[in-house]
Amino acid sequence: MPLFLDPEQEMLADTVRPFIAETAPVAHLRSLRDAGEPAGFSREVWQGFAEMGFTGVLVDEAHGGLGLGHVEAGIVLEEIGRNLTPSPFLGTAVGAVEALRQADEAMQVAWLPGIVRGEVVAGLALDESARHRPERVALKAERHGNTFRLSGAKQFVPFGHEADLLIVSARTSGSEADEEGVTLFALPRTQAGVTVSAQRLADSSMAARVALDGVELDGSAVIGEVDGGRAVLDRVLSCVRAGAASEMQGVAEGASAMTLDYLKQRRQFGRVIGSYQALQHRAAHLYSELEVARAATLKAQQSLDAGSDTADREASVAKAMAGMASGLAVREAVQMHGGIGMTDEYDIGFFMKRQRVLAEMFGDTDYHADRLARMEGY
Amino acid sequence: MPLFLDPEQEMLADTVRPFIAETAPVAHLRSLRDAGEPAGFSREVWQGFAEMGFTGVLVDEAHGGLGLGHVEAGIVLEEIGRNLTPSPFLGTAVGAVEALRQADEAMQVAWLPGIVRGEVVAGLALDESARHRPERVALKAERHGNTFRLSGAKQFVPFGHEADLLIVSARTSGSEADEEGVTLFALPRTQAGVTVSAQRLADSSMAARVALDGVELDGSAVIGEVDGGRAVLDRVLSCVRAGAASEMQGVAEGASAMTLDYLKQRRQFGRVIGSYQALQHRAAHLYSELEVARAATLKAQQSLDAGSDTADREASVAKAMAGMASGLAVREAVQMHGGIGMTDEYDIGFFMKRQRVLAEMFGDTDYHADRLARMEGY
Amino acid sequence: MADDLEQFRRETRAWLEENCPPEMREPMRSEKDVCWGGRTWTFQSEAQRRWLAVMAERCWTVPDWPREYGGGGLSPAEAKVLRQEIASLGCRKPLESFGISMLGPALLKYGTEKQRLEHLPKIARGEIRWCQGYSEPNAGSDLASLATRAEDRGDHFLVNGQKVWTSYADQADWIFCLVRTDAAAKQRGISFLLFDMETPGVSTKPIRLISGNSPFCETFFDDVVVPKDQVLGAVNDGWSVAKYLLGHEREMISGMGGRALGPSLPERALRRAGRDAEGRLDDPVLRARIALFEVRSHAFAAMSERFMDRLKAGSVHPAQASMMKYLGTELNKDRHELLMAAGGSEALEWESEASHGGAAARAWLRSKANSIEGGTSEIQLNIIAKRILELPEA
Amino acid sequence: MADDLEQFRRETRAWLEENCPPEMREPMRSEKDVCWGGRTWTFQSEAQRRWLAVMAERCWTVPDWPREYGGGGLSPAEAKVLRQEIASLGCRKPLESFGISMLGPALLKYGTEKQRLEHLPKIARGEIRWCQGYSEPNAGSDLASLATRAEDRGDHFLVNGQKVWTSYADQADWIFCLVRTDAAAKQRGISFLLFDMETPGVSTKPIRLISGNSPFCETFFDDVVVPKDQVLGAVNDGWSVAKYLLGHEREMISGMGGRALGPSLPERALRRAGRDAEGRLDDPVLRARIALFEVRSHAFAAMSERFMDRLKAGSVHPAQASMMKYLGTELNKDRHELLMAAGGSEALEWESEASHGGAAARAWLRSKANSIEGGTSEIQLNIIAKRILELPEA
Repeated sequence: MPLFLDPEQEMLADTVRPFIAETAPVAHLRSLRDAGEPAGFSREVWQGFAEMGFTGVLVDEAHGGLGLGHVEAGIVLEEIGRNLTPSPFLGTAVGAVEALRQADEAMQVAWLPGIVRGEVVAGLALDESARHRPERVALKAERHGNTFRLSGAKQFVPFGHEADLLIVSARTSGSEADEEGVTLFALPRTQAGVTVSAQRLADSSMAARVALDGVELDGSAVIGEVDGGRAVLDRVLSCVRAGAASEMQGVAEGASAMTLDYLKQRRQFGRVIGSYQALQHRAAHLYSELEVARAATLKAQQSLDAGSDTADREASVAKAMAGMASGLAVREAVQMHGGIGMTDEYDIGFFMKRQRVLAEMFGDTDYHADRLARMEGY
Repeated sequence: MPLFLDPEQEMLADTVRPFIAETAPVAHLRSLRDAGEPAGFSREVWQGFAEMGFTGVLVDEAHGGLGLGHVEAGIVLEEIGRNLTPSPFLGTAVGAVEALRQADEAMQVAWLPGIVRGEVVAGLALDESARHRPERVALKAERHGNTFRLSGAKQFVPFGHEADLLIVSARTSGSEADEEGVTLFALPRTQAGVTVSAQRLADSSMAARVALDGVELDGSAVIGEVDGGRAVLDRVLSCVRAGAASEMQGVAEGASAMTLDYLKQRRQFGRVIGSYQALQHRAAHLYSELEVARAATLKAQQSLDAGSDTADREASVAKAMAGMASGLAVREAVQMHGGIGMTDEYDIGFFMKRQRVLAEMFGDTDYHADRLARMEGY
Repeated sequence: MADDLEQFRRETRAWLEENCPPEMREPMRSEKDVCWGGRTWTFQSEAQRRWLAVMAERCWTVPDWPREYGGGGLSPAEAKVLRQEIASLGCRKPLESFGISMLGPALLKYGTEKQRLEHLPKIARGEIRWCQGYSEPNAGSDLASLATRAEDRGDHFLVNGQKVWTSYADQADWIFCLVRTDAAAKQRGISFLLFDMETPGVSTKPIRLISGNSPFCETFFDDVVVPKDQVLGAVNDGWSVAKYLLGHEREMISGMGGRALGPSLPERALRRAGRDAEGRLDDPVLRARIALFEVRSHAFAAMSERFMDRLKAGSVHPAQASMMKYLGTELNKDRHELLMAAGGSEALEWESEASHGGAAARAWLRSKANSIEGGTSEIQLNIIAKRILELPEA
Repeated sequence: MADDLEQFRRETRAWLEENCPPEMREPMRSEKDVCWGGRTWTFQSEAQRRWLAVMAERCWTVPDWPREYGGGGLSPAEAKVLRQEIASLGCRKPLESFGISMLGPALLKYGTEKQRLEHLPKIARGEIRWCQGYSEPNAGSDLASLATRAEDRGDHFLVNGQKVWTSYADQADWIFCLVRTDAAAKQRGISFLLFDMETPGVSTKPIRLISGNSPFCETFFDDVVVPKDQVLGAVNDGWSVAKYLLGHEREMISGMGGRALGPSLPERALRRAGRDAEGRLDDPVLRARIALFEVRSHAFAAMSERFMDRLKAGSVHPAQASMMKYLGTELNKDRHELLMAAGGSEALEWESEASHGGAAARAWLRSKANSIEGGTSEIQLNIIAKRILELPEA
């Protein structure tokens, strides 16, 4: 498969791009933010996404979705990023759907059509500390017959307070750092014993802390096999990492485009500042970095779609590389905008804030560089 | 003490600078290199250094030296660096002298006057692997009464094949990684059982591998206390690290000066290339980095002279910072020179080679950054 | 001499130990702990009030200014000892002040005796808080295209125009301000005025930043009357005063790159990330990045010490202030990037109590202005290239 | 279609397994293992000779050139499969050649049928080794100020002048060369000539580099007679050919940034530094720097794949070759810096047997030329800024 979008994918991009730019541009984020909207995103926009089929991009046609792949999901995420659209897309349409695809038919029927129709929002409850360490699972699920009692806490669950469904990693045997003994559950947020408290983040999105106090679920809530959740978890993580890389790519491209425009307009000392060679070289370097990140992300997504066993490593490479490139993009954007870029009135700061949140989500560059090193045995 | 050279130190610099520039400029290195001189340095130049008092800069006046400090030694080293003078100064006049200053009077009388007169060259035999790990000492010194039998090997001993005296760290008790149980010896190179093989390095200097096969020394060869060599070793290392930072500073300043000249002369696309803003910003950034490195090195040397207990940490900071700054300096120098900088005929490549050797010597930036982290408890 | 200094050190330490309230020896937690003084200042605590009072009485808010203007009259060596002792006891700065760090040196160099006697003692005691009016909407880094004009009306100037990025203009008592007194000349037609912010015609409007805070204002002048004896330096020579003062501003801002207030970066990172089995920070790549940063940070602290020492000795190239500004601000930005990385998702919180109202994220965003305010990093690099390295114009 | 490709993959793999000698599947240890071909080539081994012979016979030294010119005539998809299978078996390149990577594409685009038929098959079989004469002593990155002149003498040109940085000119059989055919015009007065290095008046002098090796020459032309049918493209339009070809050169050089020959950087580092108690590379800061580098290196490998795929599909912006060149060469320099750091003092050895005659240090120094030859990094950034980002001239 050549490493560029095929004609159908290009067509999808041509549809997605104007739709999101019109429905949920940066001004949409600003108005939600100014209104202090407690959801942190718009259900109406989400419904619009559903009508376009986006929410079901990864859902197979049998369950009402488009039956497409991670490359296509990445196309949507890139536009979400470019427009800074506050959206539970990554957690729901990529993370939760990917988890549910590993579940039995009953569970798929229970949840997927709702996601496709835009009625269900999902949150990934995988982290237990402020730093991404999903391989450590302490939240306990004690089994009594066909019942599991879940107790423990998760944090940094994007839009978890609004989620209808939580995908929760829990320990059914062994201890915190063990490879085996992890089970994934599909947990309705309204279940008794679930407490969710939302936190506003720097980018004005919302993330939740989730506390489970003896929450009871039966076996039908188990995704995949009991004690065999690690493989599902790893797959879900690879998918959302690649997805977050796409969203960061969009954020970076959006910030860069604004900055290039600014460089071509703003005059100082009698010249357009974009004519200064020092800025030109930095802009050219940044462009190159972003192209590299784009290739790495597309590579990971193609591999995820092809079921290649290099996909896991490639997703870490993509997340790490996109983190570096997009971090550079927003820092250069703010610096090159000068004073005006520091004002809340101007949009460029929003890009910096969203990039930071996405860079942290599902592991930052440091985490993934270390992970890559461990994978490669050093 | 203000953090700049005092008038006497400035005067010393004013003396050292023209002397070394005339006696041993870069052309001197080139001629030694072209001749394939097996010593790797000139005894004549060394004698000239002695006549100027440089070799005894750290030796107290009672033993015929100038009785000055590490700031002054750094002044000499900076000019050695600027002129790429191949010289055993760092190992002899800083490392060995500092070790001998911790020894008893008899040993001082035995070696210091010879160093002052330029008759004795010394080598530091502290490393046992290709990577600087002086805290690991496996070379064994077995005690029998007042006799020690030394067996083992050292490497990366600058000019060790020409050294009259080797300062050797050896293990008198405990095992390789133990803090205690290290003893420092003053070992005449001609002692039976010592085998020295010299290697030419990239900068055309020479470093030796030293093999000791049952070398016998009596107690008078012990520097400081038996099993108590760690403190002496640490002090010696701090001193040569700060010294190497000074030498790197000189290398970097020499390379930068050549490059600035080139930027002001070389024309391309109808303009002097130094007028291109991208190069100007890089040159300005480099200048700033070198100023930081200079301050860090001077700080360490002042502290070494004052006996401050922060000197050890500061020496690591200086070595690490000077390594970064001078590495940037030589890379920028070669790149900005373009094709001509790649030719052997032009001098700039020599600066890159010498910087690399000095950067490695007594621990590179990675080593010292890690050391700093451990010192500060993380 | 050295003995005198030792005695001074002992006395200083004893005095500080006796007079600095314990609360004023705790690390500052945020910008809110800074004492700025001025007519309308509300002290955050009795300790803060007392600490300023005793230091002002001893004239140690400005230890090296001459005694006749409210300064401590200390020698450079004594002033350094005082700084060291303050640092070693961890005493907070009794007074943060643009009057001290910026205007004061310019008044000492360019002020008339009357101006010095009027303004310096009030600055030293923290009675008058100053702000700086340089930048304008269309003159960011490019001060020569300044448009705020001051018309000569005989005994006074009539000032009209607008400033931006005026730090804390809404809380300041007086402003020092660049205005155009000759429309024909570029840099030669600028003058340096001092006036009360309560003068009729002066108004301010805070600018909300990406950090959510508003440390800067837009400041408007509408027929503001300024008596002529409130020009600092010669009319049309404000540029010289401004340049001199910018050097001091850069110094101050560059200071942020040094060892910052409160717990060190490694300490903060350890709190968040914990330790691995070998006791190392439990994120090996982050640890390495922090270690490499700390090398720079320690080295920059030495650089700052050296710069200050040479400044006092008068042996520093004036453009080195640009270097300090460049290095210090870039370092501070890097530091906040690492702090955010160390803090993980909790550092992203914006309003929660646990995050002290998003202190980490807001400080991180605030740091991005460091390399813009007081002349961008790009401007500083231009200055170094041209004035120190003597590289030619394009 | 996909099935055909799968069959092609199986057949290709089987053929390679049968025909590629085992020695030619070992990683190259140094530049000495490269096969350049040409009239005077001495094969390093029988395996090297045989591997070139079988690949040339199958026309797979140039798998995607048309069959009539000695190429394999493969589709882009098939050519990619062949590359993948070669990579997966670790087969060495049978032939390294500027004829293949640079001149060939230009001949295909600009050559007359006669020129193509004369030169391309010999390039494909490795019979003629080409070198490139672009740079001159006073025209490094600035080709427009080219001075080597070719006077029109009716049926031939008379060439006089000097080139520098001619790769392996002393070992090449033919040269492709930029000369000035119109002194008045700048870029418009340049022509692209092909001629035999044995033509009277051609001489070469190797340039010793800082690595101690001499891969480049100065090349002198003294009344060299070149028949007029040896111009590639139109007279005075050599600039177009050169630009087209530079794109291909950049591609080739950028390839060096990818996964290099032989053991990976982490493997080499492990050999030198060993492991700590937790099995990690026993130098935590170096390990982190390597890990961050490996992220870039893997990502760049994807970038290279993408670039090649888009190039074959004709959908790449021409200036993207500059980006590849910039990224690939900078990455390769970084890689060698890390290799030197990992190697410690042993990597500094210059002549010893243990260091294979200073292989590490010499390769490190050699890598520094990557960002200079074929257009400096600065030139590439200029091109990206102007042609892709459309930033204005100063």
